[in-house]
Amino acid sequence: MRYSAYSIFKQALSGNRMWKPAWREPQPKPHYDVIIVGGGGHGLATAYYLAKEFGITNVAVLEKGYLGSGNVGRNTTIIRSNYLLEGNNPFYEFSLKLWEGLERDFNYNAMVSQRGMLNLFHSDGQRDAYARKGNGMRLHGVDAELLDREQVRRKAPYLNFDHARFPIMGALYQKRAGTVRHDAVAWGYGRGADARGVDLIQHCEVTGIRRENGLVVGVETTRGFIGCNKLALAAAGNTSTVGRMADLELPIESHVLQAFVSEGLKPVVDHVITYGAGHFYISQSDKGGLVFGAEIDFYSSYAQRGNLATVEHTMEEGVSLIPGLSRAKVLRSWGGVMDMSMDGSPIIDRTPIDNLYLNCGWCYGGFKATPASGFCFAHLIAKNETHHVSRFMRLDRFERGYTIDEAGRGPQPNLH
Amino acid sequence: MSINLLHRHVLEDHISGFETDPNPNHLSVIRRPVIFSVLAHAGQETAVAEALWNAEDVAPRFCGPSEWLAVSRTVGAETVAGMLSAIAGASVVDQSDGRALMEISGPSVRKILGRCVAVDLHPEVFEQGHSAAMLCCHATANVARTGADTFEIIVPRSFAGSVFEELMEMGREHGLTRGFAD
Amino acid sequence: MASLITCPHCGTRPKEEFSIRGAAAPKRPSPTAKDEAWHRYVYVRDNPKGRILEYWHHVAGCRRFLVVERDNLTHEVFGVTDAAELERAGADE
Amino acid sequence: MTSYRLGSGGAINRGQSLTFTFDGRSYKGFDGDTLASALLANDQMLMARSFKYHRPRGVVTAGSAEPNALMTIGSGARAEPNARATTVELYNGLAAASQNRWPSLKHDFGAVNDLFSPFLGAGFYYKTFMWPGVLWEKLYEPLIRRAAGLGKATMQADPDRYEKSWAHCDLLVIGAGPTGLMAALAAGRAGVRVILADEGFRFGGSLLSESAAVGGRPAAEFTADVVEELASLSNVTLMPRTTVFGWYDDMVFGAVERVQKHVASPSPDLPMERLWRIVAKRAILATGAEERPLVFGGNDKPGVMTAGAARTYLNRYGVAVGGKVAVFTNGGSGYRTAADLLAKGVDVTAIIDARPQSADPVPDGLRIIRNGSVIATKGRHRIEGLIAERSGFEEVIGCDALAMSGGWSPIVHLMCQRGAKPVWSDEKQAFLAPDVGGAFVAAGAAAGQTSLGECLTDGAAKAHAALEALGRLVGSLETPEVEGEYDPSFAPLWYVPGARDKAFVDFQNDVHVGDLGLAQREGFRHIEHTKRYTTAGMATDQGKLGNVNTAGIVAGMRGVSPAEIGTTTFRPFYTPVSFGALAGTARAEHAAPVRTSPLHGWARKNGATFVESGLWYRSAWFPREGEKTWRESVDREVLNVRTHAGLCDVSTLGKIEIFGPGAAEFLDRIYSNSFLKLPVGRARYGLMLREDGIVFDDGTVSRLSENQYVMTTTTAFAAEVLAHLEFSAQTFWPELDVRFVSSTDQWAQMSLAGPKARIIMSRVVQDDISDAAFPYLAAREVTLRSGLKARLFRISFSGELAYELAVPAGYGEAVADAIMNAGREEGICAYGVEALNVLRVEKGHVTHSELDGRTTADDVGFGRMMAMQKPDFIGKRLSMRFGLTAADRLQLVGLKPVEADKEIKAGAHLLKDGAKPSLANDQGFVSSACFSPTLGHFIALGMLKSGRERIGERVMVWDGLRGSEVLSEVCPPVFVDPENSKLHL
Repeated sequence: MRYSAYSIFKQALSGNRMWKPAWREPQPKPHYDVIIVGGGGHGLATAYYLAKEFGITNVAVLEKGYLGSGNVGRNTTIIRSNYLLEGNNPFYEFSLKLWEGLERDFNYNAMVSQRGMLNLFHSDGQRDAYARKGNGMRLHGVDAELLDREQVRRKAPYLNFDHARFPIMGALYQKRAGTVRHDAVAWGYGRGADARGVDLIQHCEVTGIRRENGLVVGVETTRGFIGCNKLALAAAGNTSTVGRMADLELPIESHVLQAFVSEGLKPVVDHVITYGAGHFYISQSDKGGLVFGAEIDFYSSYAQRGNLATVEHTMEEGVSLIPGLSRAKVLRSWGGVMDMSMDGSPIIDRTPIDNLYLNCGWCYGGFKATPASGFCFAHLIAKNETHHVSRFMRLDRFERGYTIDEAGRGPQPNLH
Repeated sequence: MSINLLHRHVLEDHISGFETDPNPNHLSVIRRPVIFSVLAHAGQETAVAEALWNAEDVAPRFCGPSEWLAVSRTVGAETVAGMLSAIAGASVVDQSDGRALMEISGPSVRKILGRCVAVDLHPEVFEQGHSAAMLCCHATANVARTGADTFEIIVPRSFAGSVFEELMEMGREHGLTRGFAD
Repeated sequence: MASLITCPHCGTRPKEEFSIRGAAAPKRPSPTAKDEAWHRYVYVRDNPKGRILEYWHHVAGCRRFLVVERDNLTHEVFGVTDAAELERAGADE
Repeated sequence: MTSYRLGSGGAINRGQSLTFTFDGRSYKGFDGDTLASALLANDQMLMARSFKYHRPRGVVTAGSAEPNALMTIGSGARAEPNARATTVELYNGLAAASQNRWPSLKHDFGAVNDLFSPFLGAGFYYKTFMWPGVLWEKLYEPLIRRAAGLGKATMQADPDRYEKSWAHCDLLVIGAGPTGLMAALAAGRAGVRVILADEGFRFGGSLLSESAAVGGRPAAEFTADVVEELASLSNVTLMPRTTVFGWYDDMVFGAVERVQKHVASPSPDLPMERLWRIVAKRAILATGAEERPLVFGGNDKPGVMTAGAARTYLNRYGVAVGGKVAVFTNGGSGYRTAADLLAKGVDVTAIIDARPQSADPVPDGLRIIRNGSVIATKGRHRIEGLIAERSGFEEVIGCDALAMSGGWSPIVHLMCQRGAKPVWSDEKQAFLAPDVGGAFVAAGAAAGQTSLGECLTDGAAKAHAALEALGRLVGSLETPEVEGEYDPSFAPLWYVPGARDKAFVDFQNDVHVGDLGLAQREGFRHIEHTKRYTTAGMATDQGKLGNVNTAGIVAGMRGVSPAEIGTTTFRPFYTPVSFGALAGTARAEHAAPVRTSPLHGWARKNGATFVESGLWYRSAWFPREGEKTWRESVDREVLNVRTHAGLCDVSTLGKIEIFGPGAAEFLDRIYSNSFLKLPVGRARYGLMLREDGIVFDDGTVSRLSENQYVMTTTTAFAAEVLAHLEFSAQTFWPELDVRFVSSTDQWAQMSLAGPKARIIMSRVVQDDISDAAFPYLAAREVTLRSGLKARLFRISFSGELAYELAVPAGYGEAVADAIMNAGREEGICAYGVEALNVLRVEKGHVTHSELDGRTTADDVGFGRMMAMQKPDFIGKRLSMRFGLTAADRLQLVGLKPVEADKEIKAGAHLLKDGAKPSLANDQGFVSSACFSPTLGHFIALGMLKSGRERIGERVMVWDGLRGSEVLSEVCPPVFVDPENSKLHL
């Protein structure tokens, strides 16, 4: 069923009673060409592109909860491509380009809003680091501007310019960065994949990976054994758990990142803003809630909830950056499980098992990567060859000494 | 060239000229305390601790399993240094200039400190004579209970201004006053 | 756990006093161990869901590294031990 | 304007009249009123507009679950948006304003949305606004954003103070209603440390609205007695106006105390709000139960509210919610409210009871319509009547308020914040608190108890259980008798069929039954999908009123039990908490502690401009009269150091004292270069790696005696290096006898650099510091001419003859003054970190601009320093990986512009001369750049692919970001004195 202004008009006249389900609720078939483990953003995007770009439609997405129940429905909705390193920059730019055409591509309004992002800097050293990043972006044709303090003030006059412990000196600005309505991304990809024949199977947890002669032949699930030719893992925070079923040794540690939303407020924050003297970042949703977060809680966790100290720290940074927030109220906090990798960058690669494919290590940056991750992963699965923009995201880069350490913090996952 | 060097307290600018008569809740800053780090070497922890606790004119403050601060307000640094270096198995570092020592006392002291430290200071939990390293006003401090309503707070010199200001801020409700004490 | 840790030296303390280093299960290999062992030590994490060992550094307290045994799903803490003591005990075995 | 205030009664102080305004109009209320009760008393039923359809709304509740009556309180920097009028304590001068309406609350243009509602059903926006693409950002999104939000954030700095505090107790009782009071009393009498917290400004909870007698006296009297006794117990802390908003791990509860929100002129010595972190051994949840609205057509009209709310306004505030009140109920609550209204002389037009029969006592003359339902309401800004339906017959009943009761839901929010889900009970027709272990238990209505007597008993019983677990049980508490109890039972009724208008589930977000149906039809069947698709439960009340109804209705649509549908996830905060309270004092200039150097005063005296450096403020440069730009000052300082001498504060460098027979071996394993043979009295530069072979930090180590060293670190990495040493000593090599402690704060450390440095230093130091007696890299204790002991190091960052002198911090200023005096004739100047940076770039010394966490020792030219013959050092093994030793890595080089007047900036990238700007042609970047006054042109350090092989090559320094291209020559990184002759003067 195609969505349009006309369809809304027509349906309204019949009391909105004729809308069709966004997706089927199929029983699992005994065998698929490809099984994707994980019905989050990346898994659904992978299925969508497998079907749409590579013509592989005999695909099942297995999700242990409901579709989009992981981080795609639990993030701060930011999209951007302001990365420093060659291993990341072209990949995220590819992703941003896909975002730009996504809604008409999958006929679902995910409210891609390119409202611009300000990465504030507060010292000469930070300015130099941002200049290096911005120049790297420009070399790849990505939009980047270096704003001085007054230019930042014109864009966001409510920031703390006059009484800051760490004064704002300027910002790296990416105009094409912005936000997307997160749930809609999962739903749009899911609906698009379903329409192309992909089986989206909810409440189906993978409990084992069956191998014969060194190859995967299928998965054991809470809904029985399902066979496949190729198995693709997109299990995010649960990557290690699923990977262990195939004896994978992974450079992943699961951590919890909290995020927050305020009560609905009339629009005040028109951009995505990151605080350079801390980890705070904020934007305002189209419903009016301020959506924000800061750093992870630092300990390994599979619990989707965080601790109060981190909550307080986030608010301290928020009020330090935007003094006018003080009297606004925070409505809700939540926590997502992050698959933190050992260099802060993701993995899209084959594994030691020939027909087992791996997509993980998104840390807390997975949402913006969703389209490119799905596209590149589908490319890898379909053609058995790496898409060029994800060519650095190899599993063996750690052993070989080619880590993609965007933050320069070394092999301690909670520092990335 | 003979030079007579003036010693300057880190809180000089924060306090001088602002002193008033002390209220019941009062923060006093000790001008020249003697403070040494005492480190016990492997296997000497118990012996060093014992020697410290038996030492005269010195109050030991617990930092960690093999580390203490030896504090004295009565004798000079050289006397303390001499005494401490006599302890077998210990290494000592003079930190008298590296730490600021404050004493906060009064009927509301626990309410005020509740806003500064996370540790339960109830007298049955944090007894008189007890000391520990803890976060106090966003800085690492050593806090000791030196009386029923009296606590000693030792903070690194560079943080002293911030901690002092925060303590005073947290004491506003209870009329906390401040001043130097020699 | 996420709120309070009972330090064997200092007593019960808030999370803010600690800096979390990471998994305590990987052990530094001998200088002559194979490359693979070094790679695994530095980069591979078992990352189980459930009971784990983790290094917590009591930076605002005794400055000791503590090994916290805890459940990373329920956040229940089973024990907190001084890392050096654990290391020495392990060496004695 | 009719007054709805009754002549007597209520827990208000009629002797104290208060004046307040709403939308600019002045009203009067009493001390003890909430804003909502005062507005109701003044016939102001219309209080707000809903979010999506802008429908007129009044209050639905009398408490913190209120979805409708949100207002902005105060103005200017003190304006607080989205305050619930039902919980705002009235004070003199309070100014409230309605929200989300234009031009006025009565005439709101946005209400046109209601007409278009068939097109604006759940999720409509996902299906449209896609064509043409360009219009989304230009037209559609701005339109949507204009409709966003309710209140307006002030966006001015908050003039008030905030505080945080910790509290510790044996038992925390959350909620001071009948259950909580009894629990606190039982525990208080036993002598344990009790905290009793309640979100309201007066303790008593439902007892304050109670018409039944307790313990033989009016409920209010009983309450006052209990509160008085509790207040007299020193082991009990009473915390009114305190909302426990979150339950965190290890029995830590987050709570916010509204210290001065109710005060007309706040005291500057008190915070506006105070955040509490309460550490409790045990806790009792005594938060009561929420009355459920009935879901019927037109159930959102102003004047339609829960029966309990109507009763609270009546009994607690002495306000009749209408002159003619109708009641629609599925249980005893409606009867109780009707009886209380009648007793106070308020006309009750009818009780429409959804049940075919009940045993509830019927007040004389009251009309009961059994088996009836309400299918529509009349009126616009206030209900004027309703259409009741029974067995197919309809009847219009006039009323100006409608009290509804759909049963009760225990308030279990806090207990479900840590993963446990509430449990459906068929018997209670409600979701009950899960079992979360014995330390935290629900009691009273929160535990599904329904009568007042049961709540009183349960409160005491749960406290006894807690006391027993604490080992502090003494005696038992007698529970008082309740006279005039009502039957609190109810029959399930999730949705009233036959609705003529929208039947709302989520009032604020305008989610009605039709939306829930649409979500089911479209496949958004999981309750989380339903929520996210329809936005039910996502408003500021987080579904406190609506979520259970949503579950019940969806269950009905699907023909399953609500148990199967379950609830969405409960998460903090129970009610919204201000950013200000959570941030506390850490804001503005106090966002982080300030660390001050012992030479701060000296620098200030010498006119320094300061710059933040981590938590420190460091002196950046020392402008002199006539100098117009920072560059002029810095150039002068650099040249002065190169030609005469300068004094710089380096106290912020980390300093670590290291002791023990194992120290030498320890340092040898920590650093990549060799340390075993460092002689006593000497310093050595050292490079620390991370275990992955990347450079971690650099610094110096000086051996002061056989088993005593002092290490310096960079300012930025001081804390991390100390932690790294501790980690290594404690977990890798506990067998080494080495001890260390930071002495950063003990020393004022200053660098005296320049050709005149020795002459000047010798005027201050007694010891012989001739080159022979104190050569380059000498390090030892010296005595100043004043007799003060100090440490002297002959180390240099600038490349000049230089000393670092460390003196006890308290003497820092005096010694620095003395050095300046001693050097006056030699032309000494003070110099700051900017000049220091220029000096080090000229000398090719690296900092964390080059050591950015991705560089190896070899990358920056220290490959040969690595003592690979050592059996072990941190980072040795992984530094040998292929990728870390590849020939095409970025290597440290110097860069100078071919045209001498061109400027190079850090952050520019390096391209081969003539190559097109592209990522493929990227050859590296400029890590540090500055104007070199010594050389008279800009110089830079850069990281260039295979850079060391490319000395003499020309590269393009490409700075597209700032629009410059500077052709530059690759040169060795040392620009000044490459043969180090000045170091050994």
